[in-house]
Amino acid sequence: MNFLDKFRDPELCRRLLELIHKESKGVRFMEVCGTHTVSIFQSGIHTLLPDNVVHLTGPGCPVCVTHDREVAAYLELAARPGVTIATFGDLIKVPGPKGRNLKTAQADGADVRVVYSPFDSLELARKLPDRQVVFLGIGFETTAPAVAATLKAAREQKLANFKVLPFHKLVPPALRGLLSDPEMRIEGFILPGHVSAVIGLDPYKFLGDDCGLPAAITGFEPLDLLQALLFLVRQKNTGGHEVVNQYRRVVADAGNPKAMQVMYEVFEPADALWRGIGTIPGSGLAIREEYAEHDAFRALDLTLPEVPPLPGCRCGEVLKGKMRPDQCPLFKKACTPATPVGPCMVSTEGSCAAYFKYQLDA
Amino acid sequence: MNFLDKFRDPELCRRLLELIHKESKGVRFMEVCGTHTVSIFQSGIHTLLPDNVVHLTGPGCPVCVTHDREVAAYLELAARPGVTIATFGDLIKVPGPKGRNLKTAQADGADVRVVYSPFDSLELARKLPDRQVVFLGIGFETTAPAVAATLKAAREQKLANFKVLPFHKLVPPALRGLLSDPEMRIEGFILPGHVSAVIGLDPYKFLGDDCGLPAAITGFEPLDLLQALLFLVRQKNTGGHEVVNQYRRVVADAGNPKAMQVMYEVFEPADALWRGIGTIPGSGLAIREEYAEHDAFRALDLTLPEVPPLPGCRCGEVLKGKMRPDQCPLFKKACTPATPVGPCMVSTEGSCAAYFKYQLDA
Amino acid sequence: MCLAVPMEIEAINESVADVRVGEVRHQVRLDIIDEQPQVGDFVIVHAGFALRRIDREEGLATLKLFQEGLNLELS
Amino acid sequence: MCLAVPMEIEAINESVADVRVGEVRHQVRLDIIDEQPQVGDFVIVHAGFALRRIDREEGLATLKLFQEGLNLELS
Amino acid sequence: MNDAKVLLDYGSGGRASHRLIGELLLRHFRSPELARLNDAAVLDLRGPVAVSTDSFTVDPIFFPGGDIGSLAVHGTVNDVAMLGARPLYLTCALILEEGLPMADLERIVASLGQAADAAGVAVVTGDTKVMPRGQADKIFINTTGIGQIMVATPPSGDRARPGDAILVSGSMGDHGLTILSQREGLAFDAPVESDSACLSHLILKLLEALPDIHVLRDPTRGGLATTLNEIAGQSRAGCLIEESSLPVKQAVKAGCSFLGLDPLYLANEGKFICILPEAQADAALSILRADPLGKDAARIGTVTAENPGKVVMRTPLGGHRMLSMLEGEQLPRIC
Amino acid sequence: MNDAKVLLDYGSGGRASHRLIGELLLRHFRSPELARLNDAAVLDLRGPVAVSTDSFTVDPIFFPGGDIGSLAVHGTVNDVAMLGARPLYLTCALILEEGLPMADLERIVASLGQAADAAGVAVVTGDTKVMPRGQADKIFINTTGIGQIMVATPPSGDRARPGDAILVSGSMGDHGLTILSQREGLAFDAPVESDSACLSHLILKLLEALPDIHVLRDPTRGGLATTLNEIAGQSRAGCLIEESSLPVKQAVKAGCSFLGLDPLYLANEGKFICILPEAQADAALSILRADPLGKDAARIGTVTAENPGKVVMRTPLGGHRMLSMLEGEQLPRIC
Ligand code: SF4
Ligand code: SF4
Ligand SMILES: [Mg+2]
Ligand SMILES: [Mg+2]
Ligand SMILES: [Mg+2]
Ligand SMILES: [Mg+2]
Ligand SMILES: [Mg+2]
Ligand SMILES: [Mg+2]
Ligand SMILES: [Mg+2]
Ligand SMILES: [Mg+2]
Ligand SMILES: [Mg+2]
Ligand SMILES: [Mg+2]
Repeated sequence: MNFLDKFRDPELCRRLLELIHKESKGVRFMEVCGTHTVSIFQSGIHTLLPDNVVHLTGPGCPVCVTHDREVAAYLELAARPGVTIATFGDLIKVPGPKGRNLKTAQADGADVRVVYSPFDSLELARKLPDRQVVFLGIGFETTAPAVAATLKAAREQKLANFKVLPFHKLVPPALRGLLSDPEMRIEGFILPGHVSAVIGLDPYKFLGDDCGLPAAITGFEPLDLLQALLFLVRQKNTGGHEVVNQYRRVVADAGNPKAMQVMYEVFEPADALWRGIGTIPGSGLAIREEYAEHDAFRALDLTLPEVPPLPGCRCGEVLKGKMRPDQCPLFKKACTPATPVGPCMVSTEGSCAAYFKYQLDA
Repeated sequence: MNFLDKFRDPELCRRLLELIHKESKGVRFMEVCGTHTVSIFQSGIHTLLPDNVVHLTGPGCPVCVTHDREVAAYLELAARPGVTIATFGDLIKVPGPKGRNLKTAQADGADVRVVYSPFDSLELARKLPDRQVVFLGIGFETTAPAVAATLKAAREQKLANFKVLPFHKLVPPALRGLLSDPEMRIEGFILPGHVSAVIGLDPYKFLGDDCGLPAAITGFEPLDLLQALLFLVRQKNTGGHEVVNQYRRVVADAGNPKAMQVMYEVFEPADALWRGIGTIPGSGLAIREEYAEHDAFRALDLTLPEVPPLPGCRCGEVLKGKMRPDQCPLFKKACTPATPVGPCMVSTEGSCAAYFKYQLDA
Repeated sequence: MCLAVPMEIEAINESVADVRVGEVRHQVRLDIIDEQPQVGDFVIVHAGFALRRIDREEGLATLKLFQEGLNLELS
Repeated sequence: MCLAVPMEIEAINESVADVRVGEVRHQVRLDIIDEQPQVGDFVIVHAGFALRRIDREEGLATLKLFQEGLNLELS
Repeated sequence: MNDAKVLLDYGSGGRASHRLIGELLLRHFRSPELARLNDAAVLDLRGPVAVSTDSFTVDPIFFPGGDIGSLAVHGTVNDVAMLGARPLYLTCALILEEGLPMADLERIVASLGQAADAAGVAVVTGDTKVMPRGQADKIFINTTGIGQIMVATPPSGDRARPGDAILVSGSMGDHGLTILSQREGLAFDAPVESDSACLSHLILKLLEALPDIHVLRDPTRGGLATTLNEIAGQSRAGCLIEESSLPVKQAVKAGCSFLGLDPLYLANEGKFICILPEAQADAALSILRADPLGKDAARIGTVTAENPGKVVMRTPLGGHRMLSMLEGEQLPRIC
Repeated sequence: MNDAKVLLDYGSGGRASHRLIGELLLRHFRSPELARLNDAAVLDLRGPVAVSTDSFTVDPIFFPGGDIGSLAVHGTVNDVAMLGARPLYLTCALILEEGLPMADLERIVASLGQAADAAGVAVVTGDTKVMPRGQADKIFINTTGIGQIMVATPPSGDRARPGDAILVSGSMGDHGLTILSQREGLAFDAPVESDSACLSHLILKLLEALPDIHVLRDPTRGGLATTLNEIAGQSRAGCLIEESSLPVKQAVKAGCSFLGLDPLYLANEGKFICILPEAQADAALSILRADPLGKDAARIGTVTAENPGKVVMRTPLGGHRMLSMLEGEQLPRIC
């Protein structure tokens, strides 16, 4: 698929960068999605932008936004005899209270299995009929339909020992939440490409219409990102507030109705806790009554434990774009990828981890 | 307890050996008990006797007399998922059909635990409530009461997952069986000291009364053995057929009525299979109806599998005293402790193993 | 947020497709894709599920915008 | 056949006795012994059970038979 | 050996242990010193010597391109060679799990013996332990390698100097991705095999022509990124790497793409990093490329005075980022 | 180290591995060569060298008289010394089970470091792997020891000659019985501890005075009986042992009596067999007995031309029996 490689073409990128340098009169943009964060750091785009293009990383890493109370909940499950935890690799080192995580749980005897796909955990449930296999349902609208399809299959196959712990989060309500903060100083958004592949363009219309902010649904190659940045620069220059779809090869303006339908067949909207932000109404997904026997909360009699707040962590401000990671007093001191204080330091995609890992002068 | 050391006094032994050398006109004796076999070989008495005192080893090793069908039965149990085998170390290498034993079963995934006391296997049953813990009940009248006491405790403690596989054997019926063989050429018996501690002197009276053979219940120290041998030499010389108790410090003529009572409270006499000999009526112990739920046969739906006979093994003749181990054509060739063909090669006490292990010119 | 990669469909068996990226082959579920893909199509794959068919025409069109004098008006 | 060793009773708690051989200490069950032993008694132990109390007088008598001129007539 | 599976007795020190040594190990490790069966081996060594030890616990024990037996030779022999030494002797200590099929053990031991022969090293002493089922995983192999150092100043991780050229002998991540592709629950089909190979002859060829090589190191566990960070730290210098010059096979890139992994953190078992004065870089590259094991050799960067202790990557766009050391192992991820 | 338990990451080769090395291992193994953190260590050795390897998997890892850390030093250093060599260097490869308490690891590593110091050996290179829970048992340690041979003709198992005296440096079975007494489900109380000790200084003292010692060997796994059988086999000679002269502690005898075990098949970790010309036996015994580690040394027998390959025991009654090699390990028995 040669035409996809073109989106990495250094020559095209160079010419786009030239235009950005020539035209930018200053813009503060935020990329919502952690995969964009990593793309920007890995390609080194952040070191090639003019100083007046300020880059902020938003709440778009499902790991970073998983609340300590949610971590405490699955660590409690992991410690129960007879429970096997199935999870994406991303969650393995996320710290809960007292720095404990799935690694330390495993060292204490918990059975934790990393899976590539939620569907793989059904196989696990079949192979371990005497155990409760709990899949940790994290991720945004991109991931939730896959987990929903897995739950449907579990019900069809009568895999009663398969459970999901539903910690999915929804992006548009979170953006609304962020923008309700009066201190917010963002001037444009790079919108998540793959979330949008599911939900489409409509849910972001409020950014332009209500908040007067320009935004672009963007792909993950350097060319995609630079194209979107030039768009934001020009919008800022002209005072525009268009919301556009740059990633047309993957994202239909209408999204993916089938995925939405599967997702809402199994889940229903609910309030959700975001790490560093708090509760955002309607920003999560609960398991519907019909699937209650696969809901780890109901079937395993689990509630979210109360936990003390993480001392000194400024993740909330980082996620809201109010603070750069290296401005946090704990950054690189108490807080490192080995001893993460906040969730932003944990995932490869976390804003603080990306700064730590890729930023030369941080 | 210094006075017990006296029973090893080399000077006393030397004087007894002198008398045996002086008085013996030839006698063929058999020690029934494997522990006597080992004592004789370990102390080197067999190399110090006059040539006309011929030493034969009888069926007195519980391992050696465990039939291949019995071995096949517990190997079948060991291979069942959810079964833990608890056993004395003695049985670990006893070969069943195709040379398979508890070691190879373990290598194939069976859970096999060596215990020092049958009572220890109750602890095992408590610690493994989801498993069936099967104790392999081998041994003669010395061991059967201990296993019976363990079964009583299991019933009292309601340890439903504890089972016994009853392969105990009784000595007097076996001696009767041996003596019924017209080719039998034994002229006197060294009778087992610790079996006798339970059953006493009476059950052996038939040896003198019915068969005209002298016999001595004997201890396990060199002095005990030499004293008994001198007695047999003198009996032979005088045509006597007394049956005496040399081991009075441990054996009461009446035996141990308490042990007998516990044994028969739990077990009842039954026919038993003896390796190399076949079925001997009334020579075994079955678990009584009241303890059926702890009987591995009844509770785990087990029967003795049919097995092909061991090709070429002359154990039967060795056990009957008709053949010395080194007269078996397989001895030290196909049959070694590493690749035992017959049971006599397995236990440290087996006649063939003792010859292999201790006999310099064998 | 959502790592997803383009993979080419090589075969389809009910809800499962054989896909490849370069010479690496794997399986993906088709439960949530909105348009049934055909062999030879590229799909974007996330967590073992095909999320969407990749629209080659749209991709080429996006690229053409650059190549024709970097006219970067989007949509 | 039946390996059994003499051990000295050091303490008794219902059906269990603390025993020693040399300086090695262990526990044995008293379920099948016919005479309740006392602290200081020696018992013969098989498979974790005390089988019989050892009769010191009988033992000494047996030895005496030897020492008095090896008069070996038994009982 | 009669038994179909490894029994606990094989580790007892008794007859069964001796049979294992006599009937299996001595047959495949044809070494007169080993056959003397003493507590220790007597070796004749003169002058400075390089010694390295590693335990191999790879799972699966058989994989495309090799097995734990040959790997246990290559891994240790390579470490010895990295100090500019000719590997001569190997010790071999096996830890076996009860129940390991004898056929697997024999296959591994034969492979180890062949790899040792091919590498020109003699297995001179050994040890075998057998663990009860569930207390070890199939087989672990420890090898310790001993070699004679062939250059006056051995290459060392602390000798990278600003201005030095950084080369790699071939493509990155082949071994790591191969092992991942075999993992239960992750298995995917990729035309890639472990690069497990003995590098000592190539190292010696290189050192004969260019005795002033500053650093040689094989980027095994932790991959290129970790090893470069180690060198940067030991030498208190920076490494500037040109991303576009890194040799990575298409299949490795592809496999990494959908698991969210970076090939620069994947293990290699038949590749090395060579850091040497700039002026000798081209000569080194031609020697490397003339050898089948070095045919994909490339110059990937330069040692710098800036950013001491750090590894900086220049991206194809001309941007820069740090290539830092990971906390632990990479895990498949979805975000 | 912050963590209370060993995590898988410690074996990843990444930051966590480096922390383990820097914060724990280098602290306890104070060796400049190890601290260079190269692939291999550079050692300066001249002339013939003795090398031995062993993996230590003892369970329990802490026992009366020692632990797996000190044992891993003593076991290997002793094997090196048995060839008439002065042990100088040690490699150390750890295999850890995920979840091992860090406090246990630190205690073991400290003990290993102290034992190495006391033995005069430097830990020059190492390796650490971490296995998922249930794929290893707590900790396995491989050590490889290297020493300089101090005599013209090193002692060897094939040099026993008819007429030679057979000595042992002390009581038999202490280590084996101690380990047995700690076994779950078997535990008994015995005033006995492992004899685990470094024997090299005593060996060197002996060799200085009596350089023509024919055989030195430590009767570890399999015990005295197995080791004597090995020597008889290698030397094609017989061994005649006087049962009454064998030093065995009362507590070891007593513990063996009720389990049905023979102390001559139990492991020793601080004793050796010394076979030398009859004329030198008394001199050797006085040197041995003058040292605390040899205070119970005894002459136990003679090498014979008869019964080649066999070990024959003369019993206190004057009878004879063979002392043969067991098939596997001894098990507690009731008959
Ligand atoms: S550096 Fe650490 S403590 Fe500070 S905001 Fe980031 S994650 Fe929180
Ligand atoms: S030597 Fe072996 S085959 Fe012959 S009788 Fe004895 S056990 Fe049976
Ligand atoms: Mg040794
Ligand atoms: Mg190494
Ligand atoms: Mg290596
Ligand atoms: Mg060894
Ligand atoms: Mg395993
Ligand atoms: Mg290396
Ligand atoms: Mg060794
Ligand atoms: Mg050793
Ligand atoms: Mg290593
Ligand atoms: Mg364990």
